[in-house]
This record gives sequence, structure tokens and C-alpha cells, in this order.
Amino acid sequence: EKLEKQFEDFRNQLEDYGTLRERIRTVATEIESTTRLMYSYLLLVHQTRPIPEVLEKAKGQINVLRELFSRLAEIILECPGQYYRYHGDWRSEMQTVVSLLAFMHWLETGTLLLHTEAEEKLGLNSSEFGLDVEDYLIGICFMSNELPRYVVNQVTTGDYDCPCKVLKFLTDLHASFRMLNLRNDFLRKKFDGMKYDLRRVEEVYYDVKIRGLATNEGSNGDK
Amino acid sequence: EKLEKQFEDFRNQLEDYGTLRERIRTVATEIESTTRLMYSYLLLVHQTRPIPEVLEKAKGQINVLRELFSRLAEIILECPGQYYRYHGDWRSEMQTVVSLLAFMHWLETGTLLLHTEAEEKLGLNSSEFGLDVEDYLIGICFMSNELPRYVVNQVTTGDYDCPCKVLKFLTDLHASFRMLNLRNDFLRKKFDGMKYDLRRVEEVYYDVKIRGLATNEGSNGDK
Amino acid sequence: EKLEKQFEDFRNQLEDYGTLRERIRTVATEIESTTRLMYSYLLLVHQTRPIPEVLEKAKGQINVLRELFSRLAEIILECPGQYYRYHGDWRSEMQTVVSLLAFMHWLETGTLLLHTEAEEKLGLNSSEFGLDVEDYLIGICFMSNELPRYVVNQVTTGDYDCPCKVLKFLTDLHASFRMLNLRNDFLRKKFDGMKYDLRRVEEVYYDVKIRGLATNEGSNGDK
Amino acid sequence: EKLEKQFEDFRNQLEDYGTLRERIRTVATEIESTTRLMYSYLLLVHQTRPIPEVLEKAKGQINVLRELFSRLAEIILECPGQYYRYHGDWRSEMQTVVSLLAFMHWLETGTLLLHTEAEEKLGLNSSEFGLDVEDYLIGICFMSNELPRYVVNQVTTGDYDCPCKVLKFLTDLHASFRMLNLRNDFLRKKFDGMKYDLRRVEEVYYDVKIRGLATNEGSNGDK
Amino acid sequence: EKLEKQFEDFRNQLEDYGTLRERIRTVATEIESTTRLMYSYLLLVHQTRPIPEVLEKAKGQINVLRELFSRLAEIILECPGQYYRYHGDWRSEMQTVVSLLAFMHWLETGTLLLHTEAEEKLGLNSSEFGLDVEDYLIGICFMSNELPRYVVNQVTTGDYDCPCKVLKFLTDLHASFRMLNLRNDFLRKKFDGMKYDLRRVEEVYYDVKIRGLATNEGSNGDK
Amino acid sequence: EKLEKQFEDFRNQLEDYGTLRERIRTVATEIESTTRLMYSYLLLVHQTRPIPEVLEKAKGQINVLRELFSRLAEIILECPGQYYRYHGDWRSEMQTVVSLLAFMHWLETGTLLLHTEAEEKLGLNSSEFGLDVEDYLIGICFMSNELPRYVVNQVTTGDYDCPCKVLKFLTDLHASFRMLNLRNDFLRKKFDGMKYDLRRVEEVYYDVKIRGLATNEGSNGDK
Amino acid sequence: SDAATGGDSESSSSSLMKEAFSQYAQYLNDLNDKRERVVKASRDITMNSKKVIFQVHRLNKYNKGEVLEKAEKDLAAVREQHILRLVQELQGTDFWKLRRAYSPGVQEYVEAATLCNFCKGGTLLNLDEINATLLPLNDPSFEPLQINVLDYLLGLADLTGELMRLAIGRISDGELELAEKICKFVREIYRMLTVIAPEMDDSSDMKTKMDTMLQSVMKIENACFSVHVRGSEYVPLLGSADPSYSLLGVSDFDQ
Amino acid sequence: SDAATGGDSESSSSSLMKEAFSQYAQYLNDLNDKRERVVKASRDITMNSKKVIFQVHRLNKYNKGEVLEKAEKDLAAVREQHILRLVQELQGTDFWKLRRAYSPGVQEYVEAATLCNFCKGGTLLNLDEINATLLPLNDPSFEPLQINVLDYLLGLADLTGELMRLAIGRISDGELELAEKICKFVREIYRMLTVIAPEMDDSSDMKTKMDTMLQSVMKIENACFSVHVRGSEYVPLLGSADPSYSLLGVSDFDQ
Ligand SMILES: [Mn+2]
Ligand SMILES: [Mn+2]
Repeated sequence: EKLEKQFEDFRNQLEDYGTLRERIRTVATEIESTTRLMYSYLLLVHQTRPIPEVLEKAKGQINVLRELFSRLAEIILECPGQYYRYHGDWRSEMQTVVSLLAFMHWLETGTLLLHTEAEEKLGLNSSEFGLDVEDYLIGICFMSNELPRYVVNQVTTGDYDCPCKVLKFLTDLHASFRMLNLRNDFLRKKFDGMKYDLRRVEEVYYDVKIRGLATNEGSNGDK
Repeated sequence: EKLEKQFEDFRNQLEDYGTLRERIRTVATEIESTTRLMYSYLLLVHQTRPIPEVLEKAKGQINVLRELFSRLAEIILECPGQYYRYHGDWRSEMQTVVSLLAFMHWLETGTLLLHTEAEEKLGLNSSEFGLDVEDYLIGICFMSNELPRYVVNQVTTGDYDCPCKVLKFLTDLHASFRMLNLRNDFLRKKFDGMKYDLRRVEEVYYDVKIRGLATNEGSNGDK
Repeated sequence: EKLEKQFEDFRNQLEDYGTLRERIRTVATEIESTTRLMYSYLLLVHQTRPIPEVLEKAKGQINVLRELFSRLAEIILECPGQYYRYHGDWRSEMQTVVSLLAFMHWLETGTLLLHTEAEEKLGLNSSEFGLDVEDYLIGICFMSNELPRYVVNQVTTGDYDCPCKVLKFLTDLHASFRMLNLRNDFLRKKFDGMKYDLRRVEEVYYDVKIRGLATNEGSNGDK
Repeated sequence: EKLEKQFEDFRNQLEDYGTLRERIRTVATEIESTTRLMYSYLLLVHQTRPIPEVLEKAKGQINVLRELFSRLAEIILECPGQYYRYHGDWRSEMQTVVSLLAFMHWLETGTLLLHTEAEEKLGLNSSEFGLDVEDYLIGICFMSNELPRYVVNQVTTGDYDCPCKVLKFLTDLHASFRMLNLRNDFLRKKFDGMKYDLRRVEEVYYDVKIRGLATNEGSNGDK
Repeated sequence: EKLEKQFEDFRNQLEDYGTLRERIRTVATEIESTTRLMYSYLLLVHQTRPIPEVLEKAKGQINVLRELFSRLAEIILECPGQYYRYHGDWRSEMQTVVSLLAFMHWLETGTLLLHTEAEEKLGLNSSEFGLDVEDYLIGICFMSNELPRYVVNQVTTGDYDCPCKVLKFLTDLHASFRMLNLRNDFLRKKFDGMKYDLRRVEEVYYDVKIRGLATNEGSNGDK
Repeated sequence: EKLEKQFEDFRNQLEDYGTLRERIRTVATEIESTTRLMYSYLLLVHQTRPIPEVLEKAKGQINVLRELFSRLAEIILECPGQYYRYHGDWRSEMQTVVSLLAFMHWLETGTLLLHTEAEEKLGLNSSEFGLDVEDYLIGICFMSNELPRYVVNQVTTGDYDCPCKVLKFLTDLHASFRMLNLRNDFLRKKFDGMKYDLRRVEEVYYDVKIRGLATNEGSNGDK
Repeated sequence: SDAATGGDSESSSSSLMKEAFSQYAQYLNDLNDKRERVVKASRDITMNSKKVIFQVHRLNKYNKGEVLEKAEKDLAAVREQHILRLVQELQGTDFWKLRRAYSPGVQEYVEAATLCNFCKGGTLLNLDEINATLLPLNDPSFEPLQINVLDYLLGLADLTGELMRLAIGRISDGELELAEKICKFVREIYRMLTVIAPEMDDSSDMKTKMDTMLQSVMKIENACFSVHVRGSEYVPLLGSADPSYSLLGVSDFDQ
Repeated sequence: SDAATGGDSESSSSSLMKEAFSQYAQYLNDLNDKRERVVKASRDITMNSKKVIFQVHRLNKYNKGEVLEKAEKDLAAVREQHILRLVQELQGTDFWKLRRAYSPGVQEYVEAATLCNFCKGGTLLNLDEINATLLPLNDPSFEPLQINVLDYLLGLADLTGELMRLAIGRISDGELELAEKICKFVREIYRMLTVIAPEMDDSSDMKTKMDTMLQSVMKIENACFSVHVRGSEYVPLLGSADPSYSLLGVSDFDQ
């Protein structure tokens, strides 16, 4: 009868969802494992290994990520319009990916990895399977958390210009975030934390500056 | 520059999402308020008011719900593919609606309100803005929670055939749910609770039976 | 200078507030201690001591309460317009007082102690130092929590009419509360709990009724 | 009957309170939004923009605040004697306002914004709708939290006299607060934090002094 | 170097354990799924299907279980001595299995399935991969939880000798459990619950007895 | 009866304890208030007031403390052997007292106030009402926390010999603390903090030394 | 060791300090060792008291004398073997100083001792009585250990949970009267503690226990209620006072 | 006791059951007693390992040999007196069954042993090496006790906290190089654990420890930073390499 038919249908649907979700989780776990490896390479910047060497190792994993995201996209695209249904199953991994890519990009270029650039690096096609804006922003906040430690360790190895460079970058980034009208949610909390990163970098810059260690940038008076 | 442009865009996007979400919450609050009213009408069945009278009052609110859901659908359809993005903002209200409609339907017909029937009653168009299957199932579980209380109060007022009727319905419903392979989530927890409803109704039926209070249904040997 | 003068003033003000608050807390502690004693007397109703005897002991404390509240009012009235400034320091004691008085009143009369009656019993003058409506309502919820236990113990001692009486009272009380449009706060949570009291009493009434123990009220078919 | 009448009254009262509270929250949200804007202007002092320019932008919002507080006062005055009933709904916004005004005032005059001056700036009438003393004091503590950061950034840009000036101000302010006999509450906790601000400023002053960077203030032997 | 080597080894080991664990979870999930099926067959005894028919269906799954447990044992035996390392990953499934086998055994023989019998039915070899005694005991408690419901439903269908039989069994079982010195743990909690099962069965027995419904069992000197 | 009699006795005892405790709290509050005053005098050393003047003011309060501790001892001695029962009610005040006395003693003599000396100063009789060793040690840690600030401010006013003196003292003190076997408790945490005090003082000493500001102390073979 | 740091002329205060600190070190070492021994004794008391409690739960109307006799013997063993160790450690101010180290064990002992006593005589074992049983442990060289009011009351609070378990079990064995007696007893303890609990030194622990206790009381009351309403059907149906039915069905199993 | 319940003809299955349950009872009693003994041994291991750790913190560049020798002797005593008790209790599947009972002690022992080893040789004591030191405890009649990877890694996580304390202290004594060595070492452990931590059996404990560990790493880094920037002023000001200044001020106190 109709009742049995209905539950039969439901059974099939729920199983399909379950299978889909498991496939998503499998890929997400692999992404997580890849980011962990990338992160452990990037941690070497604190041990003052030359940046190009460090970046090279980490970059080697980007292709792995591309591949994984293309598998993820494929799965998600099987059910059009349900990107956000399963979003919770991989968003935290996505945020970590953004933070790592943005950190690498900054190490290389000194600039912020833009949203479109992040999508590009990961081979995402924003019309089909894009990078959610909030995930991108949270990832950027995570990256900001790495900077104070980086600055401290760079100064210890004698790179006295680093604090000034990072301070400029972080001041601009913080100002950009302030333009956004954030709700009282996770992103807002993460952004509020960026303030402490900024202060710490200011303090380091102060320590360097008051001892006259910062080289030429003091001369042209800018900041 | 590009950075500013990006954050300018984000600002606009985040504000649009915020506005959308607020509009959704406004409608959801109205739905909640309507269900509260319906529920207070339906509560009268426990005080043994005649069912038709009770149902009539409650049914009067269905049109209000239809209207509210059509407004909700309109909002959601502004952003195609994002049904599940905002789902969390109104799903608990939806579940309550389902539970009330299903209870009314059962009082009237003695049968389970099907998923398609629920969509119909609410004027939902499943291809555009449908009733999520899990929400439907959770709503049905909520309805099941009302039944033991209903049975107890019916017996108190001398309706000794009610337990047998409810027991049959609930046994079938429980069996149908058992067909589903539920994950360890909220729905599973709610379904696990249905077992207690079933037991309680069995107990009441037992009380009635052992005292020979149940009328003719014992004679034709069915159950 | 002005700065010193300002802080000198603040010092005095803050000390005055502190002293006031301490005086309030002293009285509140005494109220608490008195209600604890009253409650321990009232607990005897569960041991089937005759109600008049139990009430007499408990009533002996009402005068103590009146006296304490008059002291409290006096303190509060020293600073006009600041009732709500210190409200938090004695409101939970007030709620307990209401619950005890309402329970005693119900034992004696079978009716709900009204807000004005509560004020009267405590000698409060609502224009100056009244009973906050929310405190009153919360107190009533607390009283409702006592009823299921009372009903169970009464039936155990052979009073089979008690469940019906309590059920009527509680059904009406619950219906009255439903008229209020409660916010999502402490009162709402307490009220939500009243539902469980009601169900428990329904169950007890059911147990009595199905065994034909309830006396004459079954005959005239009302409820 | 009387019971119904009572609950009918309660319903109206509770709704009135609810409406009032919502109106208060609406204004409070606007105040919060205005302070956020002001704060983002004031943040520019850390990037060593000229103070007059910074202050001008921020001052432009004071009128907006006056307007908002006059709306708030109007609402509160509808229910005489209930200032403290709703105090919790806007006090944290008020504290932020005080901290911003006090910071601006200090930047301009180097002195502490007095309680009466704060009321004046906001157009508050202390006999009707005044600034609670504890809110004022908490706001001042918040302001003190900004000073170490300000000093660090000023020194970085070569303003070596700033630490001495701030140290004097903060030492006096701290001493003034010490006169107050604070209870173990939020204000006390905030005040305890001021000690760290003071220490940090002392440290910066030390750094400047030991390097002989502070200009003439060492010569006139004061401090 | 040595350090990296060790951690590389650990990583491999942990990954191996992880893989092992996943394999265990896969089997455990299949066990769970099989017990769910068995349970849904056994549930039919509450709907008064003839016991032999019910048992036959359920027994059909025992071979499946044996097969699954032999797979589980094989996995576990790959790491000798580590039975308890992964115990948490399948113990709750094991407990369910015990409860079902014991229920079936009781339905068939009226006696308790002993620990060694349970191992035998599942083809476990206690020296290699046995049934933990606590798991066995918890499983027996779960079985006891089914009995009141069974008794109630049996009486409803007119089997008035069932309560006496169950009561004797449960009384003996409860007495046996009282021989154990339990810590304040899960097993103790489950055992505490058995008291309520016993009481419920007694009550049903009493209901049947006072109505003279139990047939001959009173005459043959009960037990 | 006996039961009530015992509880009546308990109630009286507990109330007596409560009263005792309140008396203790009253004295403890006075001690706290006195230490607050002493501390505000001692704070002036950071503003480089002459030490003898500062000490004189602070010493004036020692008699007050002696008097308060003799009152406290009297109360405690009413219940022999129960020193530690109420210890929590005044131990934090005691620790503050120790820290102030030790700071004053150090300012005057440059040596550590020993446990027996502290007892003596406070007129405590260790066989009856002594100073708990852990409280003493915690108090010493608190004192150590003041030293870096003192050194910084002394250097700021041109006293360049201070760092060396403090550094010697703190080095010895730290070495002495290292003799203790500490558990993972509050004292351990405080002791861990002492390392940072030591480091800060060293840094200041270094700053002074490399600038050749320290006067003769290098010549007389430092320590 | 002073030689290692140089030993110049100014170091007399420094060596005084070292000397003092070696005393503090000794004090802390002794204290920690003692605390550890007390904790161990407390754990043993807990474990063995729990065993006694479990024994008592095996009690029924036939084995009562035997079970209680054994339980009392075991309780005596707890005193002589383990509480004695506390007596040997705790002297003077230690009773309160180390209370947190031994309190759990003492509470569990109180629970066991009062449970036995109630089962035997139906009354509450007083604190004075319990403390009197500890006196024989004394050796003239030690101060007597006396359980304090707080630990006694905390133990009593847990006792009600065990009594609830006992009551539910007794109803099953048809010992209705005992169940009712327990019900009255537990209600009375709850009522008494209601007045006292907030006056206790740190009442937050006790507050949780009071909530649990009310749950226990209500479980017993509900069980009594259920026996009562079920029993009420007996008379109207059979009309005669057949004693074999009077104590619920199970009575005839255990005879 | 069967006699007490009546002993009628049908009771053979019932007496079989009783017999089986008396076996279960024996099993549970034995298990609980053993668990209790293991917990006690674990507490003793913890306490004595903590003492060793404290000893190591007394280390400076002058007493290094002496302190470490004493610490190693004490560690050996922990093995011979207390870990031996574990060996005697834990057989076959007990290693994992009772892991929660002994894990805290073993973790603390790992912490102490790796700390000593690092101070001595500047390297990480491997799990294999640590397990090798346990082998002499073996008696032919017992299975050898081998610490498992999880307890080793959890102990290692705590080690970084102790190393942080050590580093801060060493900087104070002018042992900058040692501090930098610790910094590198701890960073490397952190980096290694980053990859491994989430793979551990229950990683929630480890997650908290990782957060604490990062705090420790950063505390050391900040200390090194601060020494560095301060030291940077030295050269420009004095222009010569006076060795007495090179290791921060304190160097001249402890000579
Ligand atoms: Mn217990
Ligand atoms: Mn440690």
C-alpha cells in the first residue's frame, strides 16, 4: 500500500544520502591528512629553513589537493542544489586548506591570496563548486594566527625587516575585515582574535625599532 | 585595488545574506507562533472535548501556514540552490508543523499523513521548495509522542477502544520506521523514543484488556 | 581638584550601595532560612499528617516573613526608583516564598493564590514594594512541581479523590499560563516543566480511575 | 472569574514589557553600530594619523549618539522607576560609549573625562536618565586598555615623549581608582586589569629612558 | 635521523592500527545490522506470532553472526594480546548479540543462556577470542529489559501462565546477580534496572492471580 | 525522638560553625582592607618616593595586622585542632600579608623574610596559631612578582645599582625554591612564574651593564 | 653545596635562607608522603565498605541474621585494618588539613555502617555511636579519630540511594512493610537534611546529593503507590482476606 | 544456600545458573582486586617520577653530572620497586584491559626518563630504548612489560612542558645554547606529533596536550627572541667581544 511504498522510497533515499555522505567524508579525511602533512612542512619556516625550500615541499601537495577537490566536486555535483546540505561535512577542512595556501602565498609574494586565486589554485569552478566566502574568510583568520610566531622567529634569526613588512600586511588586512559587518558568529569570533595577532606584531616591531635594528625602512619614515 | 574590491564585494554579499536570513527568521517566528496556537487548540483533545470541534478550530490555522510557507518559499527561491544553506533557520518549525498536521490527520482518519499529503496541505511544491524527508520523519516522531497521553486520557473518560486502535497504528508505524536504516543522528534518537510510546500504549491496552473493559474488538480475534 | 572630588564622591556612593546591598542580603538570608523551615514542615503532608496540623505549623512562619519583608521594603524604599537595581539579590527567595504560600493556600482552599492575595499575605504594598509578576509566576511553577508527589502519596494512603481534584486544578492552571506569551527565558523554561507535572497527575488519575477507585466523581461524568 | 482576569492582566503586562524591551534593544543595537564606526575611526591613531583629523571624524558621531540616547531615555521614562529593570539591555553599549568618549577626550586634552562631562556630552539628564556610576567606571577601565597599544605605536613612529605623558595620566588614574572600595565584581576585575596597562606603559617608558630617547622631560626632574 | 625515523615508524604503526580499527568497525557495523534484523524478527513475539515461527527466522541469522565473529576474531588475532585495545569498538554490539541469543534461548528452553553456551553458539574460542564476562552480564541485563513487555503482551493475548513462568526465571536471575560485587559502573546501573523489570512482572502476575486467570500453575505447588 | 534530636544538634553545631565562620570572614575582610592600604603605600616606591618614608607609612599598619591576627587566633582557638577547617577563609589574605611584609623586609634589609620572622612580626605562636608553610611560600612568590616592576622603575629614575642587587637576591631565592619538591598545585604554578621575574630582572641588569651605567658593583667582585 | 656557589663573605643571609628552605623542603616532603598514605588508606576503606554494602543487598527475610552478622564482621575488619591506618597518620590539625584526602573513604564507611544498622534495627546509627565504635582502635600514643559532622552527613546522603535500591528489591520479595518503613525513614532523613544542607561548609556537593536523594525518595514512593493501587483491586474482586495474596504475588516463591 | 530457597526438583537449571554466577563473581572480584593493585602501583610510579623530574630541574652547568646520576638512580629505583609491581600484575590481555588503571603512572615515567635522557645527551630517548630498560625486570615466570606507543606519546607531550620550564631557567643561568637546543628539540617534537596526534586511538586527550605544547614552544621562542634582541644592542654599543657579556648578565654570578 501507499504507506509501505512511501517508507520503501524513504529507505532508498536515506541510504543514498548516507552513501553520498560517506563518500564525502572519505575525501574530507584525505584532505585533512594532506593538510596535516603540508602544515608540518610549513612549520619548518619557524626553524629558519630557507623559504623556497620549505615552499617547494609544501607545494608538492597542492596537486594532491586539486585532485581531492575535483573528486569532492564530482560527488557534490551528482545532487545539484545540495552543496550546502553537505557543507558541514567538509567546511572545516576547506578552511584549513585556505589558511595554508594563503600562508604560502604570503611567504612567496607578501600579498593576500584573493578568493578567486584560492579557487584557481584548487581548480574550483565557482559556478559549480566554489569556495564559500565565509570559509575563505575564516581560513584567512587562521593564517593571521600564524604570523606573530613567524615574526618572532624571524627576528631571532636576524631578519629585522620582517616585523615591519608583516605589520603593514596585517594592518591592511585587519582594516579590510573591519569593512565587513559581521554577525555574532564563528567568523566574528575568529576576526576578533586577529586583533591580538596585530598587537603582538606591533610589539615585536616596537622591540626591533627601539633598538634601531630595523634597517632602511626607518629612513623613509613611512609605515 | 583588487583587495579592496574583493572586500567591498564580500561586504555586500554578507549583508545580503544577513538580510535574507532575517527575513527567513521573521517568517519562521510567525510559523512558530501559529503552531503554538494550533497546539493549544489540539491540547483540548486531552480534556475530551469532541474531536470535530477541536479539529475545526485547529484547521482554521492551516491557511495561515500555507500563506507563511508560500512567503518562505518565495524568499528561498530568490537564491536558487541554497535551500539547505538556510535550512537550519526554519527546520525545527517545519517539524512542529508536520507533527501537528499528522496528529490532526490521524484524529480525523486514523491513518498516517503521507509526505506528499503534508506537502499538499501546506501548498509546497516539492520540485522547488519541498518538505525535507528527515524533517517529515522527525515531525512524525513528535506526533507519536503525543499518543500515549491521548490514550491515557481517553481511557480515563471511558473510551476503552481507543488503546487498541492506537496500538495498531503505532505498531505499524514503528514497523515502517524500522525499515529505514537510520544513522546515529537526531532522527534516530527521536525514533528510539517512539519505542517508549509504543510500550506505554501496550501497557494501557493491557490494563483495559485484563479488566475486560475493551468492548467487541476482543471477540473478532484481530489485533 | 575635580578629579579627586569625583572619586571621593564615587567612593562614598559605592560604599553606600555596598552597605545597602549587605543589608538586603542579610534579610534575604533570613527569608531563605525561614522558607527552609516552612518547607520542612510542609514536607510532612507527604507523610500523611493531617493537613490542618501541618498548615498550622507552617503558618506560624508567615508572620516572620511579613516582618522580614517589611524590613526589606524599608531598605529598598530608602532609594526610590531602585527596586530593580537590587532585585537580583532577593528574587529567588521571593519566588520560594510564593511557591510555599501558594501550596499552603491550595491545600487549604483548593484554589490558586492570586497575585494580590500573595501580596496581602506578605503585607506588601504594591505601589511601593510589590511582588514582581514574573517572580509570582515562577513561584507558582515551583508549586506545581510539588503536586505530582503529593498526589502519589495521597493515593497511597487511600485518598482516591485527590488525583481528580489536582488534575482539574492543574489543567486550569496550565491553560491560564498558556494564555501568556512567554519569552525564551527562565519563566518559560519553568512553565515548560509544568507539562510534565500535568502528565504525571493524569497518569495517577488514570491508575485510580481504571481500577474504579475514584468515588462519586466518576458518576456525574464531569471532568 | 478572578483567575482569568489575573492572567489576562498578566498577559497584557508581559506583552508590554516585551515590546518595551524590543524597542530598547533596537536602540541599543544602533548605539552599538555607531560605536563600532567611531572605534574604527579612532583605531587610526595607532597608524599615526594626525590626531585632530582622527578626532574630527569620530566626533561627527557624537550627535548620532546624543540622538540615540535621547530616544532611549524617552523609552525608559515611560515606566518611571524601572531604569534598572532594563539596565542590562543597554549597559554594555553604554560602557563602550564612555570608553570612546574618554579616549577622545584624553587625546584632545590629556585629562580624564569626568562623569558629569560624559553625561553632558551625551545630553543625559542625571535626575531622569543618567549615567550609572559603575558603567562610567567600567568604561574608563576599557579606555585604559587602549593606552599601552597607543604608547607602543607612538614610540615606534618616534614620539618618545608620549610614554612619560601617558604614564603620569595612568598613574594618577590608577591611584584614584584605588581610593574606591570595590566589591568582587566585574568592575573590580576590570580595574585589576588596569594594573597591567600601567606596567606596560612603565616598561615602554623604561625602554625610552634607558636609551636616552626621551627629550627634555628628564631635565625638569618631574614625573 | 633517529628522531624522524622513530616517528615515521609510529606513524606507520598508528596507521596500521587505524586500518585495523576500520576493518573492525566494518565488521561491527555488519554485526549491528544483523542484530537489528534479528531484533525486528524477535519483536514479532510482542505481536503474538507463534514462537517457533519467530525463532526460526531469528535463528537463521546466527550463522551470519558466527561468520562475522570469526572474521572479527581473525582481525583481532593478528595482534595477539590486544583484544582489549579495540574492545570499545565492538563491545556494545557484542552485548546486543548476547541479549538476543539469551532471549531466544529463554523463549526456547525457559533457562538462562550461560556464558559458555553463548560462546559456543557464536563459535568463540575463549582462550583466543572469547566473550568478556562483563559484556555477557550486560547483555543479560538487556534481555531482562525485554521481559516485562513480553509478559504484558502475552497476557493481552490470553496467555495467563506466562507471568508466573517469567517471574520465576527473573527472580532466580536477580538472585544470581546479587551474588556479584559490582563497582559503580555501567553494569551496576543496568543491574539496578533489573529490579524494575522484576517488579513489573510481579505486578502482572498479581493482576492475573487476583482475577483467578492463571490456570493450573497454582495447583502444582508453584516452583 | 533520637533522630530529630541528632539533627537538631547538628543544626545547632552547623549554625555555630557558620557564626564562627562569619566572624572569621569579618576579620579576614579587615585584614584584606589593611593590606590594601599598605599596598597602596608601598606602591609609592614605584613612583620613587624615598624608601624610608614609604616604609614608615606601611609599617604603621603592622600593629593593626598583629591586632587582627590576634583576634583571628582567638576565634580559631575556640575550636582546638580546627585551624585547617577554616583555613580557606583567610589563607589568601594571609598570603598577601606575607608578600607585603617580605617586600618591606627586603626593601629594608635586602634579605628574605624567613618563615619564623614572619610569624614573629605578626605575633603568631606557631604551636597554636601559626603561619602555614605553603601560605608563606606562596606569599614569597607574590613578592617576587613585584620585583621586576620595582627594578624597571628604579632604573628609570636613575638608580642603576638596583638591578644587580635584586638579581642577586632573586637568583638565590629561586635556587632555594628549587630545593622543594612541589606537587602540581597552586604553589608550583606561582613558582613557575618566578622564573619570568628572574628573567626580566636579568634583562634590565643586562641593559644597564652594556651601557656601562652600573657604578661600582662590577669592581668589587660582584657577590 | 654552598661551596659550589662560591661561598663569599656576604653569603651568610643567603646560607640562612638555604637552611630555612631545607626545612621547608622537609616539611613539604613529609606532608606529601603522609597525604599519599592517607589517600591509599581511604581507597581501601572505600573498596571494602562498598563490598559490605553489596553484601547487605543480598539480604532477604530468610538470611537476614546471617548476612548482617557477616557484614558487621567485615565492617569491623575495615576499622581494624584500614581506619586504623588513618588513626596512625592523622594527628592534631591533620584531621582537617588532610580531610579531602580521606573524606571519600570515611563517607563510604558511614554509608556502609548506617546501612547495616538500619537493616538490623530500623534506626539511624548516630554519629556519636559510629564514633564510639572507632574508640577501641585507640592506642594511648595516638589521638582518637572522630568522624566529623560533614563527612557523616555526606555519607548519609548516599545511604538513601542504597536504601532506595533495597526498598525496590524488598517490594519484589513481598516485604511491603519493610519498604514502607524505608520510605518513612528516607523521607525523614530528607526532611532533616533539607534544613541542614545549606548550612554545611561547602554546600555545593550536598546540593547535588539532595537532588539525587529526592529522586530516590520519589522512586520509593512511586513503588509503594504502585503496590497500593494494584492491591486495591484485590478486595473488590475476591472479597475475602486470603493471606497468600496479601503481600503481592512473589510471597509464595520464597517460602 | 540452595536449601534456603527450597530446593525442589525443577531447580537443576537454577542451580547450574547459581554455579555459573559464582564463577562470574569470582572473576569480577579478582579483576577488581587486581585493578586496585595496579592503580596503587601507578600512583606510586607517578609520585616518584615527579620527584625525579623536580630533581632534574635543580640542574645547572656545575652540578649536571651529579644531578643526573642521582636522577638515573632514582629512575632505576622506580622501575625496580614499582614498575616491577605492574609486571607482576599484568599478563596477557591485561596490558590493554587495565591500561586506564596504569596509564597515568607510565606516562609520568616516560616524562621523567625522556627528560633525564635529553639533559644527559640532548637526544630523544626512543620507545625501544625505554622498553629495553624494562627488560631486566623480567622474571622467567612473567611476560615482559612493554610500554605502548600511546602512553609513550602522551608522556612525550608532557615532556615538552618540563623542557619549557627548563629552557626558561637555563636562559636565566646564561645557558643560551642549551635553551636554543631545547627550542629546536621541542619544535621538532611538536612538528612530528602534529602529523601523528590525530591518528592516536582516542585523540581528544592528545588534542588538548598539543595546544599546551604549542604554548610551551612559543614560550621558549619568545624567551629566545627576547634574549636575541636585547643582545643585539651589545655589539653596536661596545664594539668588542668581551666574553663576560656574551651570555647575558648572570654568567658572572654563578662562577
Ligand atoms: Mn553508594
Ligand atoms: Mn609534568
